Amino acid sequence: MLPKIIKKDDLRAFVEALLAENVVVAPTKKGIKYAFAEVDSFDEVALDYNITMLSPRKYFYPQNETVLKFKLGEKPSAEAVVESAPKIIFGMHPCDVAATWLLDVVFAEDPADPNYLSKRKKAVIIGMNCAKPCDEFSFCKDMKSYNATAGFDLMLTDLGDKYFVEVGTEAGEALLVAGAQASEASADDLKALQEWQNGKEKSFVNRIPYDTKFLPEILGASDDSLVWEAIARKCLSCGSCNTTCPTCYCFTVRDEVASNLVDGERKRIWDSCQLDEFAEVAGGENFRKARSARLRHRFNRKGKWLLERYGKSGCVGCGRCDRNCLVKISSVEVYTQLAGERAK
Amino acid sequence: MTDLNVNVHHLTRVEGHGNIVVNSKNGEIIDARLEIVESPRFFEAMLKGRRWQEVQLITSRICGICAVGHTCTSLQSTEMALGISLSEQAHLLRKCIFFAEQLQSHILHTYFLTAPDFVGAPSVIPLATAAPEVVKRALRLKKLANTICETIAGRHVHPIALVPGGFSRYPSVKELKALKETILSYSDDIDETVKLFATFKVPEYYRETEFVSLKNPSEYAFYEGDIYSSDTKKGVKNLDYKTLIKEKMVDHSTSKHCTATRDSYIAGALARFNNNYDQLHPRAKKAAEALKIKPVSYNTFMFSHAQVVETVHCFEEAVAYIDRILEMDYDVNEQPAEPTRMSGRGVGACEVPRGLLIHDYTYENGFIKDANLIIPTGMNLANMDADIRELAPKIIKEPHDKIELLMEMLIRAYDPCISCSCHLLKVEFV
Amino acid sequence: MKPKVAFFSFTSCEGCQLMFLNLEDELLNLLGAVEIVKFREAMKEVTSDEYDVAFIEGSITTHSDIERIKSIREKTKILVAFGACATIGGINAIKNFQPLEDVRKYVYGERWDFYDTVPTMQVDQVVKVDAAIHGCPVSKKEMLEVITSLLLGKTPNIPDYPVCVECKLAENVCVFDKGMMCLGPVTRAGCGALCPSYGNKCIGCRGLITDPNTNAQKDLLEEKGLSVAEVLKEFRMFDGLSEVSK
Amino acid sequence: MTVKEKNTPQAGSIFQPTIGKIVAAKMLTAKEKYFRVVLEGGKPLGQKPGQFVEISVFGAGEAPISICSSPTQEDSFEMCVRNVGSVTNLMHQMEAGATLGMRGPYGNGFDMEAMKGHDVLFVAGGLGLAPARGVIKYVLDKRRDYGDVTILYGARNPSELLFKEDLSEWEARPDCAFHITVDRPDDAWKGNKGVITTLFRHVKVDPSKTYAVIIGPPVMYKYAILEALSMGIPESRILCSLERRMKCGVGKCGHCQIGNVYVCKEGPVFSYAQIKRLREGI
Ligand SMILES: Cc1cc2nc3c(=O)[nH]c(=O)nc-3n(C[C@H](O)[C@H](O)[C@H](O)COP(=O)(O)OP(=O)(O)OC[C@H]3O[C@@H](n4cnc5c(N)ncnc54)[C@H](O)[C@@H]3O)c2cc1C
Ligand code: SF4
Ligand code: SF4
Ligand code: SF4
Repeated sequence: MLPKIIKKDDLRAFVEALLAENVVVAPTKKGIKYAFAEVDSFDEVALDYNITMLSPRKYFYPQNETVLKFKLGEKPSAEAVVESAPKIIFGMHPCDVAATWLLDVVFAEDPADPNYLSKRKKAVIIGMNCAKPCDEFSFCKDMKSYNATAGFDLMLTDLGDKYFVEVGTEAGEALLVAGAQASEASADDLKALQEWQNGKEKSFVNRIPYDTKFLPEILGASDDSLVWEAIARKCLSCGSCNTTCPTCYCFTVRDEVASNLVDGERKRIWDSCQLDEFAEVAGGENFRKARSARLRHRFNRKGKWLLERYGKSGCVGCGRCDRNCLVKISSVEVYTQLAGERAK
Repeated sequence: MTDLNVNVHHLTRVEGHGNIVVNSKNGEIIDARLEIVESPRFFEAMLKGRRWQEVQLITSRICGICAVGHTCTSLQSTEMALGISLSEQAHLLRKCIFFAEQLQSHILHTYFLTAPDFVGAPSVIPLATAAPEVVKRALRLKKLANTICETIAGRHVHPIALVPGGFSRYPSVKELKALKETILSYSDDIDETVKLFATFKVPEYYRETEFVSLKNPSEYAFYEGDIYSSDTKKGVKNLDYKTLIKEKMVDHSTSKHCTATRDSYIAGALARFNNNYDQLHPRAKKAAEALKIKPVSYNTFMFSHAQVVETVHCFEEAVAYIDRILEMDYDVNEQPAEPTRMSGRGVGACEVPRGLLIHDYTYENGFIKDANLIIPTGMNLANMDADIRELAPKIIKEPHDKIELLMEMLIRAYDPCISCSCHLLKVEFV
Repeated sequence: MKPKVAFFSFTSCEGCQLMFLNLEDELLNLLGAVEIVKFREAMKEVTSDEYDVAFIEGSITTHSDIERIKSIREKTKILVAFGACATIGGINAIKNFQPLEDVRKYVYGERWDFYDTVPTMQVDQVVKVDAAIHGCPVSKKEMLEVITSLLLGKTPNIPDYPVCVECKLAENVCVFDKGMMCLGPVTRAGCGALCPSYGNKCIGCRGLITDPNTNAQKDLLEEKGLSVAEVLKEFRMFDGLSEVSK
Repeated sequence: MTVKEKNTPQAGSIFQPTIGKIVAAKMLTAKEKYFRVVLEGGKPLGQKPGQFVEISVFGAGEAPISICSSPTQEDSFEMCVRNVGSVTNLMHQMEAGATLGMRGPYGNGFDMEAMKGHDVLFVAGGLGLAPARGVIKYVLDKRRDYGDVTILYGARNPSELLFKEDLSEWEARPDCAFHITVDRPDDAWKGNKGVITTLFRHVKVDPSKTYAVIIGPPVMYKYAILEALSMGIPESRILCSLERRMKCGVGKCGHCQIGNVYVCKEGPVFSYAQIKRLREGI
């Protein structure tokens, strides 16, 4: 599908046209940070946001989702709940697009999970390319997710007085046709995009001192590394690294019963492998009681296992884990140290 | 004539622990008093050495029913001591949440704690089946009050967003608009409440006494004003509260008694009603008419009727204040104002549901050096004792259980919150 | 037969009992499912002196408290510690860090010995506790979870992970990012991270999780500028009885 | 312009349980209870030996429970449940006639085809007998398909022995060898005493054609596998069934992950050759 151009001044009209008939979520200012939220007007959209606290995964895989409704009593009954509603997600950065792509694969693996997929399939993703890294925590260049190649319906790049629009799907194209004063991109526009891209390559730097394609190998050889013990002493096991990660998908399940003692709901709620109970089984056996084992699990999952299993990296380098870690445990440092140890 | 020993041990349907004792011999009352047996809590000692940002977190825990009142009074004291001045929006929101707390507490007291006495039920629980629509209405109104508190400060019991200098989070304009609509939708329940209490027969009783409350020239005072006595017809400033209010220890109580101009005084809804009647919202004045309560009312049993009048007033004022906030230049991202000094003394004085509350702090380098708290129930204790002594001889010929009931009703009327009165302060023996 | 439920209040602000009455939407259902036999703050009648479940609010702070809680334990099948005062001592334990005689003298002056007091204890330091509802005040949701669980005969689902988990799920701005301190990383969740959601710090009112990294937390607070004494004071606001406050 | 609804995935939530009815329930020991369950319409469960189901007790949650009957028994399936927490406690309060929710069968189960023609050595410790029983019953029902069958079973003390009728039957059968031990015998106990590895000395196997099936508490694996290895049984024919925390049973919740495998999907049955590669396997 051919790329298009939207003039800067027309973006407002485009978003307002989307707003007129759709639920639109977009980055908004929340205190001193940003969060994706449903917006009512273009003015609420924080176009120049760097990164949101949570990724938009919360729209496909909510923090706390009812998956079953049941009734107690003589003859208990239960019916699964699969809810979804169409949505436009505006302004997603390439790293979050990449993360969503991984989740798509995970939840589609047999048996497919309609709770995720139905919401995902009803969403249109309008991406927003970024010209510079969010902040000092980003390592998306290392994880090769700073450019989105697929996984979006539209992807906007800010070329100064206009947006270059890559069209990823027909659904995306349909929106453009109906709502925007979009024109065909010219050869000049393509050149401008190329220049913009060259600039972007320069402003993003690698922070990990080796190609991350070696990461699985390095992690595979690091089971007994002292790094795990060292970071374990600092780790609060607060789970913030997981709960803010755009690719984490572990959940726990809880039943809740209403005060009439008849109606109830089964909820799935985001969980974290850094929490004490995560791997505990009956009889008190805990397969990852030690914080070091929990951390090793997390880093392996992000850097090795998900890639091996799903063919997509479990880490997109958005830096949310490092940014939210109160005790400054840093993925970049861990990956660097592990390789350094091996070099010795 | 038989000797009488009424001993209501652990008075029910009041907050906290108290006993009523009435003993007579040969038809003569030899002893009549209210004993406070609540465990002492030592709040003043706990406050010593605490940092200015966390003082209100501790004082809120003096009383769950008046948590908003304690928090705000505490903040007033801290803010005065450290020279922090509130923005207008913070000021208006503080006042607004005060209305919600009065509403919450008055609904609880009138419907759950005193109404059962008027209809001859032991508690609200049998009423849930006997008069479900009344109980449901009470629950609805209580929930309304909680909703207001939740929107403004996170919750009612130990509010969160109330911090020195303003709010740690302001409700959004959207939330405020929705809140106003919610409040307005309960208007009928307010009318029904007035109608219900107008049907209750209040015992005849008269004993002249003094009424102490805040008084403010521009409004029916809850959040701020001078400390006013109906005897002197004068108000004193917060910092001078000791020129009006004296405290003393008594043997039968773990809580101190207060006096002002005479031996005892009344604080609370009845005092506010008597002192500030003119400033009530017109709808509240109409309610007073329906409830047959007029200033100055010397009938202690009328407390709950004064509370119903205030309920109407607070309902109307809450809406009016939200309107005022919505009309002004409102900034949801406003940050709390900062202290301008780190040492000093401040006295907060507010009308919490049960009456005048005073927090008196001295700060040194941002930490509390000295703290003094005077709690409304403590203020009413002397008057309760006086009322017991006044009423006992008049009803001595009644059957034992009637005496017990009337005595309990008398004390319950004050809506005593004994747990919070039992902190006690440094005693100055005069 | 409906289970007989009783409420008792010890040294506390009675806010937790009020939270029970604040279950406006659920109260009538609950009153239909249980028989409340004793609730001094709300009712005069006492219909039974044996209970299936006794909710205990407040800390144990006097000699007579100790006797009373023991006698309640004898009369009830299940005893639930209800709120921070009961589960961890809460605010009431602040006084334990000053000599009790000083505390009494400061507050009561010459008449100090008139007032009985013992160092504040949480309920399970005196009698066996079967279930705990955490928080100052308790959260409605958790109160319902415990009550419905007791009625259904199952173990209530009480989180044993830090407040940060719920705080992140709520997508709050971390108060550390605003230059404040927070006890969320070591405090038991279940409140929905209410305080950070309203812009304030977690003050630790729900007690510590089972396996907190308190050393890391102390280091963190010190690094943010608190002195060792102030770090301790943070923990002593609610968790005065725990190891970390020593 | 409204977003066109794109195709919705086929309905069929992974969380939808079917309803089963308990037709028999009895206590086996003080902590373990036996259940026989019939599905709605009497449908067979269609499981493979070694698979498990997610049992729902609405209001309490779900728990993965091994199927302890053989698929050759088609009208119903059986479970043996230890009372350890919410779900299992409420299950213990259920009697015949009660209904519960069920999802599954899940997991890979044992590859009974591959095992055909081989000798089988069963090593079951404690509650591990529950999953093992389904396999043992299957092998004994298809006795001619398999070679020599040896069963080793260990429990902590005599009062914790499960399925006593089955034990006597296996003991009596001429076509299988059966050895039993308890760690802490009581006065009436006449058999072997000591941990399960002490039974290995009674056993002779031909390692070239033997499968070892090992199921027990986490501590048992290490030692039992060592014994099997020292007998010369190849790593790929030492099969274990692992227990992990599970919240979904279908490879989504992440709890049972070891390395890049999900125990609920690729397991719970693994050969030692596979486990060896997974650091946290045993
Ligand atoms: C594949 C598999 C097969 C199993 N087969 C059987 C069986 O045949 N019979 C039997 O009695 N038990 C079996 N279990 C163990 C059983 O699943 C747990 O005992 C049960 O889930 C505990 O649930 P609960 O609600 O009763 O306990 P909870 O109240 O949830 O917790 C009690 C204890 O169980 C642990 N636990 C909680 N959830 C799980 C879980 N999903 N998996 C494992 N441990 C958990 C907790 O850490 C805690 O220590 C099996 C487990 C697995 C993974
Ligand atoms: S965010 Fe940091 S402290 Fe928290 S669990 Fe992750 S690594 Fe540990
Ligand atoms: S835990 Fe908190 S809210 Fe509950 S009674 Fe104690 S001080 Fe009051
Ligand atoms: S605000 Fe407190 S509870 Fe929330 S994430 Fe930060 S440290 Fe954790």
